[in-house]
Amino acid sequence: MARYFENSTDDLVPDALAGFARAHADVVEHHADSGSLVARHTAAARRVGLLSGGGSGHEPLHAGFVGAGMLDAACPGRVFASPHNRQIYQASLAVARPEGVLHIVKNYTGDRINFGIAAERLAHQDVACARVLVDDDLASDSEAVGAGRRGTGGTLLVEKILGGAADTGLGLTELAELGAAAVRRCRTLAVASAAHTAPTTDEPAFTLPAGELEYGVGIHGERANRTRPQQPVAALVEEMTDALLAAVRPGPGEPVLALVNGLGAVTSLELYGIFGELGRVLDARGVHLARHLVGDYVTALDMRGFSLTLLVADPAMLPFYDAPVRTAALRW
Amino acid sequence: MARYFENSTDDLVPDALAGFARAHADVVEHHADSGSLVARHTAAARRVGLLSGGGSGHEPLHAGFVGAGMLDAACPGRVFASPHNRQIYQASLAVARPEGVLHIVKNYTGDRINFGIAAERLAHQDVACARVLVDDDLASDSEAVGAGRRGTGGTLLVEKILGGAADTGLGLTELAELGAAAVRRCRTLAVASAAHTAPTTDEPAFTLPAGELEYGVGIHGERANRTRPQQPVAALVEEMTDALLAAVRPGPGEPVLALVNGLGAVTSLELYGIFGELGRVLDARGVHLARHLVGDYVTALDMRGFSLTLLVADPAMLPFYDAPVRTAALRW
Amino acid sequence: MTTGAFDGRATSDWMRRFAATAYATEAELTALDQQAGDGDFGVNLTAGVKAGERLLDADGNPDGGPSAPLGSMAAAFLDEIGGTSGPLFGLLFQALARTAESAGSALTAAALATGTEEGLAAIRRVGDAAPGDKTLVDALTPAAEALRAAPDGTPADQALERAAEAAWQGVRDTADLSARMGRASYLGERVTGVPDPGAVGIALFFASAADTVREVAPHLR
Amino acid sequence: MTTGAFDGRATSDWMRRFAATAYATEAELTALDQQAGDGDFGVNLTAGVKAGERLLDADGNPDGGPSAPLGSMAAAFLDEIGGTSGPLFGLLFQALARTAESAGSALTAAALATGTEEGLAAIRRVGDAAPGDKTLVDALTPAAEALRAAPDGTPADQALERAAEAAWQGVRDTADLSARMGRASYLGERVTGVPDPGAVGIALFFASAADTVREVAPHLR
Ligand SMILES: Nc1ncnc2c1ncn2[C@@H]1O[C@H](COP(=O)(O)OP(=O)(O)O)[C@@H](O)[C@H]1O
Ligand SMILES: Nc1ncnc2c1ncn2[C@@H]1O[C@H](COP(=O)(O)OP(=O)(O)O)[C@@H](O)[C@H]1O
Ligand SMILES: [Mg+2]
Ligand SMILES: [Mg+2]
Ligand SMILES: [Mg+2]
Ligand SMILES: [Mg+2]
Repeated sequence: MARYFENSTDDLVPDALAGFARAHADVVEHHADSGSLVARHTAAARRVGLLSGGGSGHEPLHAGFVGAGMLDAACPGRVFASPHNRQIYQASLAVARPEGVLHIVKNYTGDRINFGIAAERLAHQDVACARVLVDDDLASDSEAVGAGRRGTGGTLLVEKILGGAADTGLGLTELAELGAAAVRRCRTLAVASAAHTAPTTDEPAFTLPAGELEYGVGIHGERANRTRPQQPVAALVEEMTDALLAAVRPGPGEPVLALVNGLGAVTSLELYGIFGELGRVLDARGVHLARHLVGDYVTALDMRGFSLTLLVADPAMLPFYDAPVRTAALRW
Repeated sequence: MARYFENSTDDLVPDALAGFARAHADVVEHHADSGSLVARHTAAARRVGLLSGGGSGHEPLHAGFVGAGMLDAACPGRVFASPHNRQIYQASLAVARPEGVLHIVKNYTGDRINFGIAAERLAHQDVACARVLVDDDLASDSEAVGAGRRGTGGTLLVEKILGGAADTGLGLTELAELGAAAVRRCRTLAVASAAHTAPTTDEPAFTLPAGELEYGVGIHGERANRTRPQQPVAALVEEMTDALLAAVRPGPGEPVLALVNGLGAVTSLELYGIFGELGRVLDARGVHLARHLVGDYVTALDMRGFSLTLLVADPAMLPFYDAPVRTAALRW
Repeated sequence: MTTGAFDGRATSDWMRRFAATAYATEAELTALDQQAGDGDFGVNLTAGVKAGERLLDADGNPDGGPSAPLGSMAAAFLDEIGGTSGPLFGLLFQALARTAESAGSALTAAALATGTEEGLAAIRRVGDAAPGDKTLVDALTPAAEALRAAPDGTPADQALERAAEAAWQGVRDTADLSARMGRASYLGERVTGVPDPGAVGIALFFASAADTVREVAPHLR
Repeated sequence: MTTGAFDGRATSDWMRRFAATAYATEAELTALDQQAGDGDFGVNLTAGVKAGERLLDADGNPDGGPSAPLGSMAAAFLDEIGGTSGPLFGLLFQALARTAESAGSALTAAALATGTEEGLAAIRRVGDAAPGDKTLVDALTPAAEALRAAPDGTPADQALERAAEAAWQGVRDTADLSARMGRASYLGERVTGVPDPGAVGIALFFASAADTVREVAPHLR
């Protein structure tokens, strides 16, 4: 408690949850038993409940995306730690629909295990459950990483598309397939120029030599697999964008959704400058930038960095993305 | 260019403006001549154009609040420096309505002079112009400060109320009086646990000993008039709230609008925890918390701090605040 | 009650004996997880069995059949215990509880085989570990195979004794492996030579059943 | 043309002479602002007069009356120059241009008095400085008073000469003051003894007019 404004390190998340629930009482309800946030309004046409969750520290993900048109519930764990399987299990029971519940899970061992156990328990109760595993991080796309690509910024786009789709009454299998297809068409790359402040030590989680950049960070303040000199943002964004394009390979005229995402402490000035560069590169490559978001959506506490996400939408996805949404952090 | 993602220090603001204009082309138009952002849609009933502006580095203020139901134009200066009077003059001509234009000005010498000169030039062109001077900062409320209280977080609330009021067709004098009344009923107090990164040096603008807090900061990274030990957030928020209540003195049952505002690098977890504490204190004092906003709205680049604003609404103000708004950073 | 099968009382005793074993070996388990993980396996396991005992006490009807005590352990481990191993043990207990329920008033060797196989399947679905990844799967897989291999009519306690032996062999084999899953995987070759603590926990579980029959419930022989 | 009043050519020459004076004193002005401010007053002033000269050149009709050259200077200082003093000087020029426009083909002493008063009023509205705050207001206020005090029919050049003298006295007085407004205010007592650079700029402006008549436009006498 020096850099952090909190009552104690242990209180940081529960106090935030309580405050969030009060601030957005029109949109979400705080289920104290499971420590989850549940949407107050959801489309009657939904046949499947949508649930996500994960460690805290990534706000507004996921609690900020609970509400009409998006998630039915979010289960926040402690900072950077998976929620308990019981949280997930209880919240799933609360939001399951006739065709069950879909779990949107970022690919981390702890999350996979706890969501997996919750799914086993739901099966035990004859509640149908399927999973969309989000593993969009390009930097961890390597044979050396046994756990597979991490789940990062793309989660937001996947959640929005699934929310729009669920509102049209799609079934569990269809939604799971749609989510998997969206993930396959989506990659994210992140960089940082300064670490987040570790809540336990109140110190930067790592120190970067002046003028250096972490290239390929995750959202838990972990270092990237390489450090390299900072460069003008035009060149940096061009390189990142080209790497993402090589991975998602949009076909001619295919609509691309882009997310320019702040990891916490980067300024709005920088994010919009980055978006400008991204737009220029996509224009130059003849890529159709169909939709975009610029802001802090999937953060790593107060890390000073940003991520770029590209998702190549198929014809069905765009209307789902465009469908109305009313959550704490996203509304249109 | 080490901590900052930019092409050069000089490019930071213009690049951000261009990116912002592209990102929000449905809401704003970039007037390159004056370097200002002008709303694409505004109520036909408006008889007065609303314009604000000031140094950059406070995003989303003001550009993020340009659009239907709020500002007609925003003039951003360089980082922490007033816009040029010509910017303000030209943008004022662009958005002036039959009854002229209202300038919403944060109280800083540079801003006062440049807005004042623009007003003189408008008078020269027979364009009616009035000013609402926002000086809501409680920390600078002292005889020793010749320049008077600074304009800070309350600006957002004043702009929203004036936007709603302008849409009902209020005249220039009525709006100026309404704005002045809103300012009188509004105070803000800000604290920081770490400085912003100065764009010119790429170093923290100042260093705070571990465990220390700046009590009473502004939004330009200036230090507060006192440094003191950090404390549990419940006690800190209670003290700040009581100081604000003593200044704005809500009458029994009077509706209070609250803004819990991040200065840049503070996490969403902390802001919601702070909001929870604020709610508890107001409840305990029998104050009617009628509306609230929690988020980064009036920032100081990547300063690690927050501000609390209380505004005691009179019966007319609440509907103006509630009126629909559609801007980059605020929409309902 | 089928001869040689576990009734409710025996199952309950099995669970309590497992708890006692966990307390007795906590320090050793901790030491193993300190070498191969983050050192909390001993705490996680004892916290789980303690919560399980509380639920067993609260249940209070030892003659209610073998499913209830297993269900108490499942609820305790699934609901109360964090970390990786807690809920995974819970899945094993949950599968055994379910089989016990279909089995009726007594758990046969065949039902134990089915329950263990289903628990193993759930653990593998959830944790994605294969045999050879140096996890508790390396003890549970041979245990399930041993149970299945028992000839029709083998008394449950004998089947469990063989399962425990097979599990201990699995534990010994994990010492030669480097970890691919879980926290130990970050340490790579550095954990070779250390057996996996979660696997030890599994072996202790089956061994406690054998002890139960020998010392606590000789009437079942 | 009223005898003793400034026509377009004389006004244009006044502006060019002010520009020449600014160039000649830039280093001194810079030094003053370095002691009492941030050191950019010299640059700001010369940048303003340079932009003004460009507009005067572009206008190219020196016989168009006295308002146009003042308007050129107003546009240059208001539109091109940042900082505090640039636009404040622009306001003075804008007020003088407006009075010149109503005055018609020639600026009388009375019209100069009105224009200067209006410029001063605008500067005070905008900058909120009062006499004694150690700003250019301390030179402009006595200058305006001297212009107004000139008896009816005083030739413009004589009136301006007295204005310049009064302004210089104002400049000398600022040296005794500590600053309350502008950047110098942060330095408090530390700037006592240093005259205010903006005030010097105002005195130079009026002095250039007197020079104009004496050297450049003797036909106006
Ligand atoms: N993916 C997995 N599948 C099955 N068992 C696993 C897996 N990962 C770890 N384990 C088991 O969990 C044990 C460690 O448990 P514990 O210390 O409670 O968890 P944590 O690693 O969260 O601290 C390991 O010894 C191993 O047997
Ligand atoms: N509030 C004010 N009103 C009138 N004149 C002022 C005011 N503040 C400063 N000045 C004048 O501006 C001069 C400094 O001008 P300049 O160096 O261009 O501005 P800056 O302070 O922005 O660097 C001062 O010498 C003073 O005469
Ligand atoms: Mg462990
Ligand atoms: Mg652990
Ligand atoms: Mg200066
Ligand atoms: Mg300056």
